[in-house]
Amino acid sequence: MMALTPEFTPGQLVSGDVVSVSLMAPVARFSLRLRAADIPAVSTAIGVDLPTRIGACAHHETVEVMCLGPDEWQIQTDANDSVRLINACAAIYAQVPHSLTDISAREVTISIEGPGAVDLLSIGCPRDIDKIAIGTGCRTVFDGVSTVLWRDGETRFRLDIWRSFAPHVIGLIQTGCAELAAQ
Amino acid sequence: MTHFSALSLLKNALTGNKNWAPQWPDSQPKAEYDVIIVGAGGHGLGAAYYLAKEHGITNVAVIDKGWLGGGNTGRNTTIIRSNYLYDESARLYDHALDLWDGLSQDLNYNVMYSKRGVLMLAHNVHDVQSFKRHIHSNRLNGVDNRWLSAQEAREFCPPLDISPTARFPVLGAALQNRAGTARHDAVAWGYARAAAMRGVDIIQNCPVTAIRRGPDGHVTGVETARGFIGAKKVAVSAAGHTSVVMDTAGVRLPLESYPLQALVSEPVKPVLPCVVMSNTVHAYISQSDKGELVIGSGTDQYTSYSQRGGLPLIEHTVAAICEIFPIFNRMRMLRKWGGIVDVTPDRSAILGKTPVPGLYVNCGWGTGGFKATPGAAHMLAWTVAKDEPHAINAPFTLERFGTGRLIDEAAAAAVAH
Amino acid sequence: MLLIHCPYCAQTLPELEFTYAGEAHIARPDASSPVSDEEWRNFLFIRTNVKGPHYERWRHSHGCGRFFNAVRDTVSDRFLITYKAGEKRPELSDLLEKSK
Amino acid sequence: MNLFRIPGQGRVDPTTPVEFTFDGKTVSGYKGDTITSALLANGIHLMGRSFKYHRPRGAVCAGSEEPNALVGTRRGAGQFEPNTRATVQEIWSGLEVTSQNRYPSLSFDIGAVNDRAYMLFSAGFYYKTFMWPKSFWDKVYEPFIRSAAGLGVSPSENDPDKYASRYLHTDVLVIGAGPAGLAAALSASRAGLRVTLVDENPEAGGTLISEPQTIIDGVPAWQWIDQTVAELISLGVRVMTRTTAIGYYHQNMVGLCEKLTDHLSSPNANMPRERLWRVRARQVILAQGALEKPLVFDGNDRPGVMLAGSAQTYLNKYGVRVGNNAVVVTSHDSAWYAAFDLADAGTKIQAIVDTRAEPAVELVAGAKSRSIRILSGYSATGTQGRLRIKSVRINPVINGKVGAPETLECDCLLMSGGWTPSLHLFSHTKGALTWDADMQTFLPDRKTEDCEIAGAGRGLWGIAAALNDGAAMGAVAARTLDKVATNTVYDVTNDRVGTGVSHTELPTDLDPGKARAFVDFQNDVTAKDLRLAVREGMHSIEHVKRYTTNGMATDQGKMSNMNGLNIAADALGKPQPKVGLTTFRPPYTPTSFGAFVGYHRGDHFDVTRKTPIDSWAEENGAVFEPVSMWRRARYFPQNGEDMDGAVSRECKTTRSAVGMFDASTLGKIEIVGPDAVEFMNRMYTNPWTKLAPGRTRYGLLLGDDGFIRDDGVIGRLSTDRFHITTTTGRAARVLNMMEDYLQTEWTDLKVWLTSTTEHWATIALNGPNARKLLEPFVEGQDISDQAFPHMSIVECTVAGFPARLFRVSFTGELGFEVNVPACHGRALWQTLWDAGQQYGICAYGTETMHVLRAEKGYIIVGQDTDGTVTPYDAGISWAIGKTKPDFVGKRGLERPDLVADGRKQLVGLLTQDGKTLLEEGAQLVLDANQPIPMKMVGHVTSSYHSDAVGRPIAFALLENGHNRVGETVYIPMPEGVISADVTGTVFYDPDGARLKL
Repeated sequence: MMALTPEFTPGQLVSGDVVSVSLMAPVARFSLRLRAADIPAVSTAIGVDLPTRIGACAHHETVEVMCLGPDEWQIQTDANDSVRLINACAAIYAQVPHSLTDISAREVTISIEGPGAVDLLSIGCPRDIDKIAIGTGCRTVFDGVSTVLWRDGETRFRLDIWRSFAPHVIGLIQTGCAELAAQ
Repeated sequence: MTHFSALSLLKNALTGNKNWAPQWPDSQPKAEYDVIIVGAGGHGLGAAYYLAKEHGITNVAVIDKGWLGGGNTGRNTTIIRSNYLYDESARLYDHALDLWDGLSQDLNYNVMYSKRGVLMLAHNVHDVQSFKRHIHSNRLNGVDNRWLSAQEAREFCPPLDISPTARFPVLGAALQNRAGTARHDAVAWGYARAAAMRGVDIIQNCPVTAIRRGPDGHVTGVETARGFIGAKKVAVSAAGHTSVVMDTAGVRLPLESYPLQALVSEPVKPVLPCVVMSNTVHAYISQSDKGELVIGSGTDQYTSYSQRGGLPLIEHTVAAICEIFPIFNRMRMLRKWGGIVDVTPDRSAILGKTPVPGLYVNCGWGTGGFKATPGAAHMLAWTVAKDEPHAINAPFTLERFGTGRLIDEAAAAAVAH
Repeated sequence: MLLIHCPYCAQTLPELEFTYAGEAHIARPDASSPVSDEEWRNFLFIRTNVKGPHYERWRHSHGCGRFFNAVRDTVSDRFLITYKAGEKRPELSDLLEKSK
Repeated sequence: MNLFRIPGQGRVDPTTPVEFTFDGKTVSGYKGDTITSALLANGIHLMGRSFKYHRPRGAVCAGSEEPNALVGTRRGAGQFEPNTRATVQEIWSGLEVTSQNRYPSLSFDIGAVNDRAYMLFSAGFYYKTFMWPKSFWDKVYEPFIRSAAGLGVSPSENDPDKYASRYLHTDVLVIGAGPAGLAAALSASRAGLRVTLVDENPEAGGTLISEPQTIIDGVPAWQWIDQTVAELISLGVRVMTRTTAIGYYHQNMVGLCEKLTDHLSSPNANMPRERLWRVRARQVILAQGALEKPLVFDGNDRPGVMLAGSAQTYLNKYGVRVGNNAVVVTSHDSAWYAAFDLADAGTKIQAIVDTRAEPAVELVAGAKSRSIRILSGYSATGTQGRLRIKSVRINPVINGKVGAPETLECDCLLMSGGWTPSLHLFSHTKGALTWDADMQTFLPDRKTEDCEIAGAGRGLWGIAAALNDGAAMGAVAARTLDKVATNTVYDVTNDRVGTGVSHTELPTDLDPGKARAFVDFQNDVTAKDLRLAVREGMHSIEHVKRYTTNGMATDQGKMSNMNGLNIAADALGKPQPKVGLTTFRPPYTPTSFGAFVGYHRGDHFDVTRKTPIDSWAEENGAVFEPVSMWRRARYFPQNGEDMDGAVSRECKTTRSAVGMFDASTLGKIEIVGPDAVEFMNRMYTNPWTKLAPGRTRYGLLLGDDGFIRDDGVIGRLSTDRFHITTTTGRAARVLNMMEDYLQTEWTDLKVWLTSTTEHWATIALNGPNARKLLEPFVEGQDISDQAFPHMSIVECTVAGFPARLFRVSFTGELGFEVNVPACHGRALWQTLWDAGQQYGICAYGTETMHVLRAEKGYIIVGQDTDGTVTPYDAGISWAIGKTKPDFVGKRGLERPDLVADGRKQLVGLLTQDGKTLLEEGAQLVLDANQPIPMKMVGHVTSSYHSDAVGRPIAFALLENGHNRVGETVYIPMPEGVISADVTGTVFYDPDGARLKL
């Protein structure tokens, strides 16, 4: 167990049998924007079929994609894979105009695991967590802060938080963990 | 009607309070009036009173869809102040303040105008700059308003938390001593009684469904649930519902109606000596003469006439209050309610003539309507009687939204009412 | 707190994810050709402020980020319909028929 | 020693005695007792004083609707709360309880003099007096009125407890765990739905707990409760006790307040005291039962006078007899059963006084079998006893005539005026009510939300009716949610269904004008107050309520509204529905502020955004200031400097050597796409087409009203890619505004916007040494003035980090802004800081930034402009692309008043004595000798001492300012008038030579 550092040093923040929270290592992260008609072309280029249902995710090797909006995807991948991604998109830009923007450093990500995970999220997230299928996610709000929530399992989640909001959100999460432990 | 006094109170007490007369009769509509005022709130009833008292126009009816004083007059947090930035606003609200002082005697009805002072908290450098701008402008306009250091603010209001480590530290405050509160219902009742004494008809539970105009376009009267009522002049003073009524006369307004919530705590012994406002954290609080903490909230984000309002806003408002007054954290909320406020693009009222001859409008007071009551009523009466605005309300035209000559208190200072 | 159906996400979600964006179907006059002061005033400021079904805009700001349109009864605060930006203005009569 | 406790009866735990203090005296009770039940067990009825007349009062009921028995409760430092309902607060060892609104003591209270002068304090008396002499109002009357305010005293210390909140989504929310609620939850959960069942009491059961004789499907009531709750839990139902549904909001959102620790003697420190639940339910079932009505007669408020049903609850739930010697006065059957239970428990029932001429045969039989005297067709007309009832005065009423009085000795009086459905939450939904003439009460009618009302809440009396209706409503909810549900029918024996009649004041032979027949106990509103209000023209129930304060006490009219309505209707000669009921407002019962505050206290009241370099600033002694949600380093004081000292040093160092500034809070937006330049042309006032990749330009953003919204330097990275910067406070609003135009007005444009504010950390280097410092770290770009002139942008590497490098200056010095991914921000800062030492580097904050930019005449949007300033006013009309067909704000700028003369325009000001520093916000006049109100012509927007200029400098918005340069304006301050010369806005290096080093 460790305190959250200003540098967001990865590691476990809360451990317990009810719920554990860890700050995850950084990944390469991009915002991809394009028109519906161009989805196939870009999918081919980056080697992942872009999901079209908002909240749906797709994976291929190190690449992970979530559809955030009708023309918006969040792509994350291994840091050494990002060059390939950038070049692949650059190569087709002339024919298939789109926007690929590096946002790797914009968010930090925490993982939330354990039987108490859903209760923990319910202290700040107004969505019905039960309605978020495993393997999908959504951009939603946590205590007024925009976040991207990934559901990796029944009781496993990831939460992407804009860097400057992270201390607030994570602080609240830690308060919630203490509360859950006390019950 | 009995003149109110300690003596009459005593006399009636000895006779078992059996001989009190109605404070106003439930009037039935006549066929025609010189002036019909739509909306029996403080503004409308007050306008009727001043029409009768100062302009000798007594063939007047005030018509309301519900019970008099049942709109924002009876739903607000009763804050009264006049320390506005722009000359136009300062004059209008300060005129109201002059009338507040002495209103009880004028109406022979104790409206309990309490000059307990309104403290407006500055939480950051921008607030300080903005409040200083207000204070200097007010000083040169002859409007009472002065700067207090955080320490002085705390001395004036002991429960205030001024710890510099607070998320929103108090850097200082603007204080208007003359400002304060009044008993909102009594304002409506006092004006109603005083107007009725001068022959004004007060017609309740009678919704106005349309404004009628003659071939020359001039107003001829209003359609109501009880049929057509003729009038030479019609003044609409229906707050949140004004758009709907004016639309029937073909006048479209730059107005949106938002839900505004307010709440009170359980009553406690006196603890908060003044009114405290913080626009930065959106909290407005005073303690009523009954002991309840009266707390004003912000408006919900969407337009609505539902008078419901959401829980998140209440949560934020109470959090803001407890941020400034941590000792209130274990107090309990007794009651929360919703009103409908009519808001203009520049957060200033529209008070004057309309493109329709014989039709006058008083609206757009947003969250500032109560404090303006005597002033707005006085100016509306003048404008209706003379068919031209008084110098004080002349700037508050409908035209300004076309020319761009706005009176933008909000934009100028980010100061809510 | 309202429940709002986002026509893009095809889900009904809490108001906290959304931002109200004012009356709908007020097109911005093309200022490259002459526009009268009154037209511009109407575009900037004049609103129906209707008591009843109100055509209005929302943004799913903490979700898909899209602006969309809605018809909401301002007396009950109930939504009659939400629809994507650019879709044609649904007839009120049809909506009231459906909501029955 | 619990004299009035019946061993073996009730649900308290006799093996666990609990001691607490009441006004300092130790009182003993058992685990499971409330303050009231424990006091009553010790024979104590006097628990409080009323609001206006300070009359002695005891508990009138046993639930959260209690108006009288309000006390202060204290756990420890900061853990005190006033006005706690003694009837619901459970006791625990060490609880400190104090009575309220009395001085010096509860049994002797000076305030009680008001009670003698009660005729003066009639409804609305204060509106009629305290007006003369006028001057007395402020100094004498008002302070006097205010000092009389309130019941308990406010807490005076900060609250150390924690509060929490959660969102909860459920298929069916059942509110109230009495027979109807339990049955409803059972049907719904058996149908396979997610069900939540809440009740404000510590345990489920509701009425069943007070009706232990009931047999349900062959099982005794208490046992049935236990097995039902067990089944619900096994079915996955979330059963929440000590949880009050406080408000019913839009689309089936219900707020709950769960009390977690107020009943514990030593709660876990991490356990919140209360938790607010925001529940979203697909279906809501309101099973809140009914509330008993008092009877209205002279002296119906003395300690010892209590609702019959509540006395029955004290007996069966707590094993407490509320007295030895009781008289029952009732208009409803239910009180008879209470009398029977008490009689069977050993209380002497002097008489059952029923207002009805012919009570039901089986009741009469029941009374006879217990040899209880029956007085039917009687009225109660008075009571005696100062601190506790001693006797009651009753009279026969024969066809309207009140006969000769008789006095009955007693130590308690049990009354019942019948029952009123609890419709509070239903009325939060604005659901319509309908008047039931037979039952003389309002019942739920048209619904506005997806809810059902079950049991007594819709006027169904008796256990069987409640159970079966609950089961049916649970099934209805289930079917609405497409589940198959069966209608359970319960077999109930020993059910005690009753009927009754409703009254206004009971008839009396005394002068009704003198009767003290209370309707609202806490606010001391009597029947004659209500009639007086009507007499004075208060014809709407809302007027009556507000004029008399009936129903405005902390029970929110639960005790008083129906009696008040009946009396007002009678006075008006109108039927009740024509008079109407006042709306019930949330919360259902008074709810702690803390529960609403939840986590949002202290650091968590609001987000504090920090930059990647914030930690360095903190370690290096920065003084911070809040700017919108961010905290920014304002200045970096060294060895005891004050702000002026630090700012002066930071300014000097930056102008003479080099300064570094954390500009990471600037908003940043990436604009990408083939139509990026067209979008820029439409959005900003400036022309962008000719801006070459690799170059930057100052961008000005207006609203369509023509007023300035935002500005910032914008770089073109490639033909199709722009890097926009915005002001700190407006980043989100600007992006929202751009998305709005893009998504709804210019859908044809192929361009996309991405916020990169938090991706980049931005370090500004300014000063003659800036290049020397930076050069060695830059790879992939020659940053000489020739290769990388002012207003350039390039993507390169700085100190090994991928970077976007701007050549730009907000200080007038040679300047660079290095953007690197936020995760490298602090590392780069440290690198530059270390390397900068040899060049005499300093870190500077926002205050120095303000001074430096002001010396150069650069404006700050939001300080030198407010929402009413145009580019012309601000003197930056050069930023407008005059030839563009359209851009946001173009038409707005042409509106008559925006092109009129006499607008306020931005100018510089120099005080004529060269020493005086103007105050920001100070007002300008042309004639300092004019009387007040003065004609003001503008105000000071920015003002600083400038070492570079050698005197104070200022900006002002001045009427016709641009034409007044060279003239003198005056600033009348309280200390005296200051005169200043109107100048241009550039005070330093006007030809910008220093930028071009």
